[in-house]
Amino acid sequence: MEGADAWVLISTALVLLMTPGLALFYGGMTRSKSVLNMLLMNFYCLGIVPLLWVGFTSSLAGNGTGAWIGNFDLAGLSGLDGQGLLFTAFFMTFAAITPALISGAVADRMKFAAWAVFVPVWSILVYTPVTYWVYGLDADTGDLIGFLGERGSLDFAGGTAIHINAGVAALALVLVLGKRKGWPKQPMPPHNLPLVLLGTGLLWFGWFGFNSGAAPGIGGLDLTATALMNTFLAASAGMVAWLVVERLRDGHFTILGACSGVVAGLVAITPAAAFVGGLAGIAFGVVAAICCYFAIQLKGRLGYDDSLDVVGVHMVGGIVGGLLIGFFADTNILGVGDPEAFDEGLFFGGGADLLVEQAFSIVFVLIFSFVVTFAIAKVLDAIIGIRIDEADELNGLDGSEHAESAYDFGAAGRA
Amino acid sequence: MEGADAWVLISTALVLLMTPGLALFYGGMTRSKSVLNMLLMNFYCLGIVPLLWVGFTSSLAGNGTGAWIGNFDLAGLSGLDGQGLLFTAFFMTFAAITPALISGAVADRMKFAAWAVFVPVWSILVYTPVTYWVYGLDADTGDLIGFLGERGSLDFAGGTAIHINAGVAALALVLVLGKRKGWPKQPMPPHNLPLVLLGTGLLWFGWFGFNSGAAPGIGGLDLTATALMNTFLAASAGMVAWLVVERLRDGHFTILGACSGVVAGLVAITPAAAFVGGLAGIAFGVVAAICCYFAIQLKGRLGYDDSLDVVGVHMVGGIVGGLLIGFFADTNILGVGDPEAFDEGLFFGGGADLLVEQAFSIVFVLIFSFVVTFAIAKVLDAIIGIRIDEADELNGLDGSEHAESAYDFGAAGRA
Amino acid sequence: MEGADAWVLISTALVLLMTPGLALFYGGMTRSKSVLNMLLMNFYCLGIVPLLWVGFTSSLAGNGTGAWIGNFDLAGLSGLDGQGLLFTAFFMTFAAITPALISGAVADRMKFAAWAVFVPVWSILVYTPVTYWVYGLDADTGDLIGFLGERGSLDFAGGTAIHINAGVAALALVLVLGKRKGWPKQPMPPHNLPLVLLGTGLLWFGWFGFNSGAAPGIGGLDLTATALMNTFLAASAGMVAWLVVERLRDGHFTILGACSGVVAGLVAITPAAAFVGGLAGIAFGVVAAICCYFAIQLKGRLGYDDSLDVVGVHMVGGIVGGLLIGFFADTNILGVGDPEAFDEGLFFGGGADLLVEQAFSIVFVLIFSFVVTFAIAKVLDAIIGIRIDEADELNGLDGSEHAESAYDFGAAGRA
Amino acid sequence: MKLITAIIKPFKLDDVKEALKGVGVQGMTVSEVQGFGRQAGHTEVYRGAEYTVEFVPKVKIEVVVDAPQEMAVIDAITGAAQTGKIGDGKIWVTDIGGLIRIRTGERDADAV
Amino acid sequence: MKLITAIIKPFKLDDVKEALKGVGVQGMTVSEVQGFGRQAGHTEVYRGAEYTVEFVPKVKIEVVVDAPQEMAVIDAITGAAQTGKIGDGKIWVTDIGGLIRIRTGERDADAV
Amino acid sequence: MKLITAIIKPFKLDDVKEALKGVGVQGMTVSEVQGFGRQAGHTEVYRGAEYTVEFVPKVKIEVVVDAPQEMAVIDAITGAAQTGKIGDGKIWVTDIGGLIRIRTGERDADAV
Ligand SMILES: Nc1ncnc2c1ncn2[C@@H]1O[C@H](COP(=O)(O)OP(=O)(O)O)[C@@H](O)[C@H]1O
Ligand SMILES: Nc1ncnc2c1ncn2[C@@H]1O[C@H](COP(=O)(O)OP(=O)(O)O)[C@@H](O)[C@H]1O
Ligand SMILES: Nc1ncnc2c1ncn2[C@@H]1O[C@H](COP(=O)(O)OP(=O)(O)O)[C@@H](O)[C@H]1O
Repeated sequence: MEGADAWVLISTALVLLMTPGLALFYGGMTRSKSVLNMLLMNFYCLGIVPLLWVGFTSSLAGNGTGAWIGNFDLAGLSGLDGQGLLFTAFFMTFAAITPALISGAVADRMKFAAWAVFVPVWSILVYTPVTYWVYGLDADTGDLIGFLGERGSLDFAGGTAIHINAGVAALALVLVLGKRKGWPKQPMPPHNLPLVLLGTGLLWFGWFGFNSGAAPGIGGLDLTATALMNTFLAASAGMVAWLVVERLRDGHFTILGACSGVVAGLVAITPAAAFVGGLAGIAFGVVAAICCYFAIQLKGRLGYDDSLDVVGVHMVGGIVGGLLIGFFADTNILGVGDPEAFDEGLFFGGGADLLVEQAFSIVFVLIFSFVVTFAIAKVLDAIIGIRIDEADELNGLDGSEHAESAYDFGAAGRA
Repeated sequence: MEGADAWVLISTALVLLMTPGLALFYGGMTRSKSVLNMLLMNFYCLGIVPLLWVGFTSSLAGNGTGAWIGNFDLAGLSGLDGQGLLFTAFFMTFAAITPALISGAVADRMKFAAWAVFVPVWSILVYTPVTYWVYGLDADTGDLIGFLGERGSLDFAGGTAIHINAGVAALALVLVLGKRKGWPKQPMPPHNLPLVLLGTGLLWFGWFGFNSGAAPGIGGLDLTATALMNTFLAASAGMVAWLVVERLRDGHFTILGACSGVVAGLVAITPAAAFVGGLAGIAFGVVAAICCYFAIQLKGRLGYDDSLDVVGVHMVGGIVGGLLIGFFADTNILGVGDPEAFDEGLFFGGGADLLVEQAFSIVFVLIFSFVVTFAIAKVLDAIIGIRIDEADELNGLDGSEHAESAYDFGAAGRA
Repeated sequence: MEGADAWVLISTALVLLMTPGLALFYGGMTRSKSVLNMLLMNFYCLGIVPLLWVGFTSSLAGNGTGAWIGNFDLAGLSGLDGQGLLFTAFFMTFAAITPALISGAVADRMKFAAWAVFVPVWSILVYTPVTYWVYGLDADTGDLIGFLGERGSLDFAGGTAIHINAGVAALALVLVLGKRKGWPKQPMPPHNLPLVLLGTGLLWFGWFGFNSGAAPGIGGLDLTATALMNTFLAASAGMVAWLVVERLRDGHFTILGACSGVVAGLVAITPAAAFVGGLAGIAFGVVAAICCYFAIQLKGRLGYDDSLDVVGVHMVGGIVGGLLIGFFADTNILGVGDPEAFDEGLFFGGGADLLVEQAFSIVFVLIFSFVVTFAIAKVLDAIIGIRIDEADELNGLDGSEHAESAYDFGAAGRA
Repeated sequence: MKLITAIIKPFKLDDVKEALKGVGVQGMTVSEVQGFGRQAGHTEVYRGAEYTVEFVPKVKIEVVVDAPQEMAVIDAITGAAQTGKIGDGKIWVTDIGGLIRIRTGERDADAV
Repeated sequence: MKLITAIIKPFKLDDVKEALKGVGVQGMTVSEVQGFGRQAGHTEVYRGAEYTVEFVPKVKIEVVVDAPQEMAVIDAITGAAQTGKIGDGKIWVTDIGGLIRIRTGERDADAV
Repeated sequence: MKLITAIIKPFKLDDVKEALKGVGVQGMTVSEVQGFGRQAGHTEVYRGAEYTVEFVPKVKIEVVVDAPQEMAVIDAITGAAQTGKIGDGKIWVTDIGGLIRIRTGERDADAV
């Protein structure tokens, strides 16, 4: 077994842990009466999506002969060798966390039964084709054949395919779902910020696997180290930048701000981790943190209730990262060294071509994901209803949807 | 250093983390007045068991010349090379977590001093011989020589040796210990379900190391990937199956149900991880979740207070997994490919032999572990008493046994 | 990619996770009104220190031509190959956690703005030179050239450079900062002990990477397994020893005691992980736990408010470990085998030379770090003030410094 | 002086607080309580075991006012806390013998 | 009308609730409190530092009843909450000037 | 008998408890409450959104004493809880019709 295999194995475990990490990150931000609902919306994705993935979506999303969608040749794990099986497991964790990202936007008001249906449907109708467009490989040659990947836009670990895709889907879903009762008048502060910090720590930890797990097979240790360092620096710089911005604007350094900055930086570097080098990760973190901070302020003005800022952080952070590739992509970085490997960015003599291509793929995915998600939500709403009763919303979803209470600290037990 | 070595190293860390993970999984389920007691019962196992393990139980459990128990040749870490030392550390984490599994059954009422003695005694008298029977190797040839392993029953990562063993020991212990005051009339709901989710996430994460950490040396990347994929699928399928069953029976999807299903699936796949392939992991998860769900309902009827369902999940899940091997074992899976490697299961043309052998080893361990654990508990009870005072039980063990409080959220401090 | 590279990669992730782990470990021990402040003091170090590290402190701390400080040749990540980049990332996690260690001493009363400045200044003026003295390499030959390392004192993973350094800095800082209002009269018990257990679990998990991440390049699998086993045993033995001591002295086994013992053992084995073998790790754990237990009792008598016992655990544990090397260092351990590799300890025929050298380097760092930290604190206090207002301290720093509340469990929301 | 105690639904606290401000109340004391009454509790299920939770989260408000304000305060609370559904809660009034402002030692009406 | 306030041991809440139902009480309000009294608190130890916690967790029950029911309610509570050990708690009774059901505006006996 | 209720700043609880012991009080009941009054609340900011928290954490103390002790208790509380800054809290006194010790059934002065 190669060292590279060991790194993919552990990366699979690392990215798996990101979904519980995300659950805690989001769960800590909800109100205490609906935290279990948030945890289950996330955790459920680790249940249902893998079953689809080994069933057929992995095959459809990864391997084919055309530009638009893969085939069923690898369905049911058929015909895979050890590497193939390992990478199927590795990317299974990505498929699972992507719909989980959406959940933060619909906190505190979505019927769980509707979510239970939404996730597999969305995974099949949106995640699978978008992933193929970006990463689909020719079943024979192994070359990129999905139409976005083939045109030359770059997305290393899932900026467009995952963060933008989930972020804009979140927007579509909340537009159908509506606002939480009382929002934005009523304060709805996080109920457990230590959980948010814990979730952020687990996300950062896992993100090393997310962004560099696939690198050894492409560029060996050099590229893996590059991807890891980029990831690290973007997170650190994102944290510091957010802290500075909020201190200047709101007068305080906050733990929620630090965590948000880390996630914004990580989102932005995701598509770029193996295409930029040197200290570029810092630029990604700083720009993403600033843009996401201001993007979040928009929801109040535009009037959509993106409860935990999935749009503001994942969609916007993903767009920032995708576009910055158009400036910073550099074939001279450690681990690449082949000037033909990909187009270079504006700052490295590549002209605007890559930037245009990045913008094209981003816009394409924004539109596709928004439209299809909106349609799914509308259909679900018509058939089973996606919004819970007002009384249940006021009392909290944990009791009404799940017949559980998150916490019971009282000496009197249930009294 | 090989990639395989790196994977065993990290697997050691992964399985180590499972004990704190288990502590939180169990701790979140207790009442808030006894959570620290539960945490310490678990964590303590990571303190005391390793000292025994490097002292002599590792040697006794692993290496010998007879069918029943090993020798002291490797006691005190003597004579080990790098691989030997590494595997001693790896399996040390297994030795530590096994008695910790038992703790969930005795929540909220056992004297900590009695537990402090029980753990090393049980580890020596029960865990060590059972492990030798299943995994003991001939000191000269390196072949399986423990009598269960040698007869041909299969247990890859510890279904019989760990989960069934601990599960039935839990049953014996609670029969001696008695019920919690007020059980089952008084509701005793979990006090902190986000902790349960966190614990489950850490367990799942660590279980990848648990089930596939030893695979590279046996079947390289192929077998490792097989074991990892099986583990992943059993967990996912267990979650979904449990959610479906409880929705049908109780009307709700719950976070505790999702977590329970994950653990049930993981327990069941543990013995089978390197003996089954394809989509079999899904079958293990589904069957285990259904069986464990119904097994748990029995305790009310049979009247034993297995507080956090160690019997219902670990014993039953272990039995399910052990027996399913008799159906699904397949030497054609990725990473094996040698038709002589082990007996095949009923579904793969192997006849009923393996199934019988599995049942034999399960029953043997059930009886041995039950009897010896019961005897240990009785003796301990006679000498130092294993049950705390009624008043202390009502006030909670954290105060009376540990002189601590788990939480203090009040503005008035200790007021 | 080598297995060794995979292990360094994952070790980087492991040590990264230690900072959130430390944040939770400390955060659980503060009062609930200041937990976010504690979390942010820690987490912030993962933001700011990496930016300095890739900027220039990594270069200054690691590579040079003289005995006292490195040069700027590798500043800005220039000129690094894959291994160089990877190790820069790996050691970046060490640089980040070191000032974070200090934070526990100043809990509940330090201005965050002052901390925000203190961390980078301390990192540059104290951490960077001390690290160079211990680990600085000759830019040409790659030999140890920093004056402490070159003299022959041993510090494998950061006992002197990290734990003693941070521990004594904590002492200097609290002497300038003063005591918490009401200390020691007013009880200030931990507000969330499950968080402390979780933090300890994450620290232990990460510490495997901390102590053995750099070992493969030096002594391959053998030395890595040695370092891992030492780490494991010191933690286990530290836990058991602390539990025994507190049971004898205070009458109870406590979860805080178990966690403290683990950390004490881990601190003590840190400098020694690759220099001792066999069962020596147990000795380190036991001695460290006993010494730290009693050292903590001193603060009440000496009257300095080291709130979460950074001095008592990290400084004292580091000194214990550093000195024990003078007894236990052994060139015959698995993974070394070269009698010239380093001086042997008293118990292994090496005479007192090593012990003296260890003492020298410890005293040198104690004095340097204390003096410079004291000066930094005094200057900061004069310029911006390091202590918050009394009213803010009474109300808690989370509100006054960060405009956040850690928890909101109430049904009435913010009511 | 009168002590007016109200038990209300938690999500009505903000409205009641504003209504009380509206009638000139300058201070009040609030706590989280559990109520038992006509309003049904709910059922929880843990691993198949069903429990009935008979208590419902409520908020208790205590306001001390000068006697003549009693009716205005009661009306303000009733108006703001009413949803018309079972469980809206209760108000009761107690005579108190005196009120003191700790800060100044002022008494009764001056202390409000 | 009478407001009956009882401070009891937390684990007795269920029994007291049932006893109150038994004498026809249809509503009550419960909260978690800390009691100080003859019953000793306990000691906690953190890293060798010992603290005495003088407060003991208690549950407070408030029931408003029509005056004639007073004795029945007191007896029900006393009967159910008594363990005979120190710390069983107290009951006290206050006259209240009026009770209002927020939902309907009903008053006094009708509002119970 | 008198029920004396005091709302104080949380960090003053210890001092008040000692002061009450000092005047011979042998029991009291304490709870965490939120106060609204002249003392300003504070502002919280989450991702740039600012909220005003108008409630301030307070501690409520309830002491039942024999009528003659009323003034001593009030003075003890006032003395210990006073910081002179806004928000020190209130004390109010209610007549109670009777006190019972659950353990023994003792009444009134004997039950204290
Ligand atoms: N007799 C009572 N004494 C004290 N509190 C009561 C009493 N009856 C009801 N309550 C409180 O009022 C709340 C609402 O009462 P409930 O009977 O559910 O509805 P409603 O007030 O609409 O009739 C209860 O949850 C409880 O807190
Ligand atoms: N004078 C008092 N005023 C208010 N509450 C009291 C008073 N005395 C006791 N209590 C409450 O009653 C509880 C039980 O009192 P305690 O003296 O411990 O036992 P007992 O009631 O058996 O004499 C105390 O914890 C406290 O909550
Ligand atoms: N009218 C009132 N009724 C009940 N509680 C009150 C009333 N006024 C104030 N309080 C309580 O007293 C606390 C202190 O009151 P505040 O007006 O802030 O300061 P001060 O008592 O110094 O004038 C409040 O937080 C609240 O808990």
